[in-house]
Amino acid sequence: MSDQQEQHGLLAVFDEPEALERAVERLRGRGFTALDAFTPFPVEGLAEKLGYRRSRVPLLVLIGGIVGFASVFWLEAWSVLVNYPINVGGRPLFSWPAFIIPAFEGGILGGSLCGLFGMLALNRLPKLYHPVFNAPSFSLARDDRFALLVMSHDPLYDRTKLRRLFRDLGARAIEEVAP
Amino acid sequence: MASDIRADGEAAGLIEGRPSYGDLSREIAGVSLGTRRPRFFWLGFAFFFLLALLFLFSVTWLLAIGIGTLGLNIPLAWGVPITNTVWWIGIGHAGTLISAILLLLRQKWRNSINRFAEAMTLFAASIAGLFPILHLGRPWFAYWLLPLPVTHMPWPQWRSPLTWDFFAIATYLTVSLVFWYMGLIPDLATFRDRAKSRGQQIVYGVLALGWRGSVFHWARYEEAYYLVAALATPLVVSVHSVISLDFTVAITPGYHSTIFPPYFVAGALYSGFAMVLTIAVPLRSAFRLENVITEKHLDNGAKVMLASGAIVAYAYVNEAFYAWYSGDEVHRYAMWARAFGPYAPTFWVMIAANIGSLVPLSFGAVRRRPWVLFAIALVINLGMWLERYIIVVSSLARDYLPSTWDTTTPTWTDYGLIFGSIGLFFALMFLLVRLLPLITIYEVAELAHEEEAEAAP
Amino acid sequence: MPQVFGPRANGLLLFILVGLVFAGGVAAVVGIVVLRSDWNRATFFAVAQPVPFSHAHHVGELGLDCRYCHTGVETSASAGLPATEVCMTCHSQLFTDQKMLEPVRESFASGIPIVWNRVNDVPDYVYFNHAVHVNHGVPCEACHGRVDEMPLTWRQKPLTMEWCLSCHRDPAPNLRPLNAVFAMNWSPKGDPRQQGEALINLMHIDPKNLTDCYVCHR
Amino acid sequence: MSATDDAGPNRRDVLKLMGASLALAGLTACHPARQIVPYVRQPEDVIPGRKSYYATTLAIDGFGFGVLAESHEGRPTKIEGNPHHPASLGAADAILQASVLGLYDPNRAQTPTRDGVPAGYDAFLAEVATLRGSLAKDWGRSLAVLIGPETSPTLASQLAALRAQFPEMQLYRHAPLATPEADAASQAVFGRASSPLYHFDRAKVILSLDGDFLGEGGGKLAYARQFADARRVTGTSSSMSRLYAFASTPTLTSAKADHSRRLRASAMGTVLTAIADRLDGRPTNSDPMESKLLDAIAIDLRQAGPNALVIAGSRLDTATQAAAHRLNARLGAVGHTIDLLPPLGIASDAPDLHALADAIGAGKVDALLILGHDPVFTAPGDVDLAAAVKRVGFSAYWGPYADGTANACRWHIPAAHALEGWSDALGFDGTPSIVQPLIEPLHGGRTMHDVLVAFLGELDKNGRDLVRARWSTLDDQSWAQALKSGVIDAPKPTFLMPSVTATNATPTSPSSAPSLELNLVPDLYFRDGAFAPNTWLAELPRPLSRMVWGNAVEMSPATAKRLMVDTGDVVEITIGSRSIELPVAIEPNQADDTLTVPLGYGRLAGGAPVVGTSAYGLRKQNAAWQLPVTGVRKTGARQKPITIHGNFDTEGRDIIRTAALADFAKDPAVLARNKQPEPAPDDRLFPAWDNPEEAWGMVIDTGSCIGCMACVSACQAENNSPVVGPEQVALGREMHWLRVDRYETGDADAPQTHFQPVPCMQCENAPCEEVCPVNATVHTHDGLNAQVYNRCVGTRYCSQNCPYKVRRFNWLQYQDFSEDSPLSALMNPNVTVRERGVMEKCTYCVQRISAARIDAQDGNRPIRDGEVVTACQQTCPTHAITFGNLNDPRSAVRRAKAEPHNYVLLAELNTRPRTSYLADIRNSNGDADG
Repeated sequence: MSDQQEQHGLLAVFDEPEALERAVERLRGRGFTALDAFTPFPVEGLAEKLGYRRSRVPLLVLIGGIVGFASVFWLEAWSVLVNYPINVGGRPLFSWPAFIIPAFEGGILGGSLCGLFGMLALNRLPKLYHPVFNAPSFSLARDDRFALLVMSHDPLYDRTKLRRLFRDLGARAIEEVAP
Repeated sequence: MASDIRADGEAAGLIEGRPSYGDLSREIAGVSLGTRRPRFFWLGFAFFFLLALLFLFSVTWLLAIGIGTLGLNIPLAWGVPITNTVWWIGIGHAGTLISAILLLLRQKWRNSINRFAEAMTLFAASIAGLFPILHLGRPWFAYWLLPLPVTHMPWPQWRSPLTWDFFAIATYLTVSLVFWYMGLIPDLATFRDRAKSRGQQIVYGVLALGWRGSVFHWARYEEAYYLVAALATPLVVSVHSVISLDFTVAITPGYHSTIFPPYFVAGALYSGFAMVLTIAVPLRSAFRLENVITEKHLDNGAKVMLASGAIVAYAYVNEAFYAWYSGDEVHRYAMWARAFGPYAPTFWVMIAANIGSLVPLSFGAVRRRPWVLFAIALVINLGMWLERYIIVVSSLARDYLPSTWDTTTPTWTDYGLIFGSIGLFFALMFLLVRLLPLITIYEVAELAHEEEAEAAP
Repeated sequence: MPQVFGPRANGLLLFILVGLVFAGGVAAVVGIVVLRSDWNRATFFAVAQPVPFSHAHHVGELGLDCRYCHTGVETSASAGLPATEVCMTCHSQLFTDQKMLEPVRESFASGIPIVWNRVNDVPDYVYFNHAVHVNHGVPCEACHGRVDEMPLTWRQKPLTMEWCLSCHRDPAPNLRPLNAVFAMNWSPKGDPRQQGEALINLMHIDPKNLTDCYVCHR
Repeated sequence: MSATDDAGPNRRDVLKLMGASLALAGLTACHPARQIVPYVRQPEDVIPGRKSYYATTLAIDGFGFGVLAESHEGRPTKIEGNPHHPASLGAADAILQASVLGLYDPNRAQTPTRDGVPAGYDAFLAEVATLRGSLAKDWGRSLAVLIGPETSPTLASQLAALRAQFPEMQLYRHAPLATPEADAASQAVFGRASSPLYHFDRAKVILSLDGDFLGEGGGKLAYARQFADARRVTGTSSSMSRLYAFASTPTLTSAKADHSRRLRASAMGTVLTAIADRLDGRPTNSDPMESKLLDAIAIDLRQAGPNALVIAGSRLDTATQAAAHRLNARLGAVGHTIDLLPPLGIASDAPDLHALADAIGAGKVDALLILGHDPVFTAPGDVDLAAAVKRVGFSAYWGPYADGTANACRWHIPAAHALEGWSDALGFDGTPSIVQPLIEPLHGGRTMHDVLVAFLGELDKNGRDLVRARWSTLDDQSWAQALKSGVIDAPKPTFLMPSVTATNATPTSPSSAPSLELNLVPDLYFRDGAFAPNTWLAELPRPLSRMVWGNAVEMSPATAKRLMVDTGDVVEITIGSRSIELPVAIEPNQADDTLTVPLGYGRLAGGAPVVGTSAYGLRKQNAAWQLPVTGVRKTGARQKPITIHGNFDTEGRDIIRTAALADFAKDPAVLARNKQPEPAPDDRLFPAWDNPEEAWGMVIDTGSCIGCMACVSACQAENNSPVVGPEQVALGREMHWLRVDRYETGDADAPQTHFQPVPCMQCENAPCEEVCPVNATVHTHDGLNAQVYNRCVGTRYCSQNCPYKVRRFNWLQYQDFSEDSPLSALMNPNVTVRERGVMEKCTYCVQRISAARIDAQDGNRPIRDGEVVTACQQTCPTHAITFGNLNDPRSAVRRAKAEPHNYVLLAELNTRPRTSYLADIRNSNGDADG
């Protein structure tokens, strides 16, 4: 328990993504839950191994798209039907085929903006300060650093046991992460 | 297609000499962060910067004197500015295609060129967006195209293709920016951790938004990235289609043709990939990135050019055929005048450049010879500009009432705008190379990892 | 050792981002409001004149009819300003020693007209016709306000396109019977809208045609 | 266009200023805080904001045309024809329309000068007073007065009074466009000089040999009306007069002919001989052309008898004109289709410029007064007037511009514009009318009467007194009536009833015709050069050559080929010892071996631009019009003549519809034969907008249109259209809202010329509106295609999408927005002055529609048919334009649209234009073409 105050968790750094994966499988097998892994590039399937569920990003994008399309189309319809009806080239006031194009662009815009900001929000980013940066050997500078973090609030968290375990798994560095 | 690339990935790999982890990012980041900076870099930058100044001067002159300084009249009320818009937008499209569509198609070979292709999109689209505003009679009222709740005006006229353009280009710019920035975040993090000076650390740090490469983040990140790519794909098709509607919706003979949307999109890819190669070939040799931007990349790029170029050629034939098949004497004459009228020389140069280039491109040997490709790419860039010029101008020169027929020629202001915008574009590219990773580090790394994995067993 | 920022950086950045978004929103709203504000349209500011002419005195107290000075209002596009001689019809007898009226006497003697500053003005490309308005029951008050309460004249209404359109789209509530057009502080017996509708039918006004661009712009 | 409220710049202008400062220049039109200036004493007849009309008279070549001048708060802004005046009949031509610009022309001389130095008018008066003293001694023997072609009765009486004071004074007359041949011919045939008066309302068959009665002379407007009325096609049953024309160089008349042939001027006589032979049944010896046509003409003429009319151009040689007179006499036309008036010009028999030069040379002249017309410029090559004038002790010139004559004379007295002073003039038929001022002289100019007053020593008399005195026979009421109606009710000159002498003398056709002959012709608009400084006229396309801002030597393609020159080659034309250099222009309808050069160009007039090259220098005494060419040399220089819409080929498209009357009467469908199918009225993708109120529409009769361009000039005056200058026009940026296209149909050798005025078609499915992104061009409830200048951002997409290309764009700042702009007073206050970067176009004169609607609404009544008259319609001499409400079943335009030969331009596009055309029906003679 006292660990939680003085440290954020224990970090192990591997050279190979495969080594990291093996470590993850082992710890999950042992029943660890408060895990996080850090890789310089996406490693397929690792997230699922860490218990990742499908996110709500697609839903956000869908909503954004619908809202974008609807609002532009509404503006078009309202402006020509209600606000200032004008006979333009003898065309009908409600020329919906023409209105679709700006509305479509609005939909795309809304969708992709929600994509970016939704992703950041769900990732709780931006987060300039994070304890993991405190680990001296944590770095995205090179693409041969694959880190595994066991957070100290994990019920099974035990510094000494973990160190041994990581050493067995062939970690190049094992560090305690200050909060 | 995906599979076979990976298959011969062995022979002419997408990453050659399979470097160990770490080297790649050092190599790529070195271009920006490192001290490797050849002298010609500065020379080149200076040259294009001067051209950019010419652009600034031409624009100032244009705004001061009025649109009358351009080679325009009635009936030829559109000319070089609109031509430039279409041309630049087209160039931009290649970027989005590479980054979005090839991503969805899992085309691994895109990885090492998509970053600067996206940047290319941003710059090209921004420049393209400038011209419609500059060529307004009263540019200071350009904001009237926005739906603003002010006291003195009705709303935009939603039936006008120009309004559509406005929305399409604005959206395209924003989405390209979003997509580009998303792709940049992990690399910015890499830069943050590589940066030596405190200043660089802070700048890149803030821009990286505290990215720490958490596996969970990666998962959501990739979901979002693919979704935006999925949105950008219909967008890129729609943008150039909308641009083509400027012409298609008009009843002017030579404009009024339903094949324009696909024809314009194909043309966009054609010129866009030409521009990609125009940049990629010097770039790889300048910064010795031959093992990242391999001949395989150039070859694939050339293949796309070959395909889209063939479609363009087909569209030329089609256009002429429809004009004849319509039985409409005015449209027939407009097509005839295009080839044998006042702008015939331009037309034939255009044909030679765009269709002629397909012949060498169809030979693998040529496609794998970088500097030959470079030369062909330049020719195609020219040809595609001329194509837009022919469409915009020659159609107007011979329309319905013979008494109104007229011609016009570009003035020095026109040329200032053309070459100035090119200068601006490349000057920006140089700056980008200086400041940001011009190749997606994490993707290349991922690719390298996969290739190793495959080579392992 | 990649930790670049201190723990407080997170909160700070969040604050900045949220702040920017908020500021943008506020700016937009303020813009829309200010645009329609009297400040932007410079109403309610009395304009300096060579002679401090008081409508409050001439109209409010003496009860002069508008048409006594603005002779063209019923027949012409411009209501017209009184010729100096019109002023002198009274002021050759009244207040002949007033310093304030010196410019008028001077103008009458020298034949050099008095140069007044415009109070109510629309851009050159707006073709406003007084006659057609007053002849169709649009009272002076609708656009000029209670001039009978203006010691010095100021602009009462914004005179923006939006404002003009508001009446061209729905004239009914503003219309009066022709005998009340020049009255100040006049209020109809009964519902103004009903009465307006009646007048619209009576005078064959077609509101849906009043928003055509060329009604005001040529 | 932009304006600021007095509360400082509003947001729009701030943004605009930002745009401008970004452009490193404050180009925009921002007024300072606005001020309003009332009258001190309100004039009786002026209501600020309402226009008023005054009847007055303007003169062209000395002939009076009655006009109504529109005035806003005392500013004349527009000229309309005076319906009461026989020479105008409510119409006005391009020159009259443009003359209002002459009033405000900043290049006019602004102060009297003595030896080129500004001097007071009083000094002039003093000098003249002393001069009178010395003149009185020898009864004015040494005083010479040089007048131009004048008809003013007041001037005549003043000259008479002058002669009374100085019995020995010498009076000279110099009319650059005078045609002594015509007088000689009339002398030869009728025994005395006379000027003909035609009656086209009676003529059934007209034969014109280089006679341009539609384009020239004091009667052109009246003749055009008669001619058009006699040829108007209504329904399928109508009779038309028939016009045969032979032209050495194409004219408006030859363009309207049912059969026209190219023929060099020197061969015209042979045609008359051939026809005379046929009429007399004499065996004809040599036919100048296909005899089938000549047979047909002869038969037609015989059948028509007294209703026939033969017109020989007054510039042809005496023998030919005499032959024409005899032919008329022989057919019994004299007194029926042609009457003879005594010459209207003052002192038309006075000695000419050569005599004056000789007199000066002989030292017989000490004092010289020149009344206008810049004789130094118009003098023939064998008279060096400038040098002669300099030898005279006292010389005074009265004229509007500091021109060559002004520089040669000691005194120059700036002339008042016709709208600035009192005078009078005679119409082509001798109808007198009064010239009354609408405005005080802007630059203190004087009328010629004022100047003569000085010489008469009657300084107490002002212009009004003089004119009133001249017409003292009128009582005050009929005087007031004359001022009001613009016509003086005075007995017309009686027609001469001549006895024809020596009927059967055939013309002696010049045996030795030169291989190449040069025709000098007066420019259609500049005339003798009097209107050369007028920039509206300089930029108005000549109907046939389409040329603006300069003249050229016109020749047929064959001749050009023979001379091995092409359009734009500058050639040196030598006549005897004199030569000029001009660019070549190819004219398909020009007679072979004939060069044509228009006069009136190359005049130096104050600061006005010098347009083209003068050909007066080629003239010699008794050789004014047709000159044998000594040589044509290609200089090697190139200078392309600036033309507007110079493509005459319809490319086989359904633009002009034409048919022979006979065929049309049989089956009106002949017009639409093998044309593209037109969409049915209900053939539309979306429902039509219905409007219960007015639906404005226009019908333009291409059959009646004579291509005189008056409508274009009127449109420019009414709608504040700018002049853009030669460079901009050469780039294709002219700003006329209305253009008159020329097309050629028929066989290549003897094509038919057609004129087609093209204003905005006001399409119901307007393509331009659909593509405007900012709602700057939209539809009004009554079907107008409104253009909102202040909303336009200038994408020019509307013009791109306009199949008729009737939209015009302000490429640069063409209008002068400065407060002290000399032309600001000329502007029509009811039409926005357009700014740089704004699209503009024909609006059906929306300001006139609005005015009519407001009047109607004030009267609480509907707008009457004919209450709205567009500027082009009002000025059209032939009533070729009909305008009105299509929803009114009794309206004239509705009837016109119902005509069987009504058609729509580019109907297949389904733009549903409100403007339609009546086909150009020609009364062709089936037997004439072989």
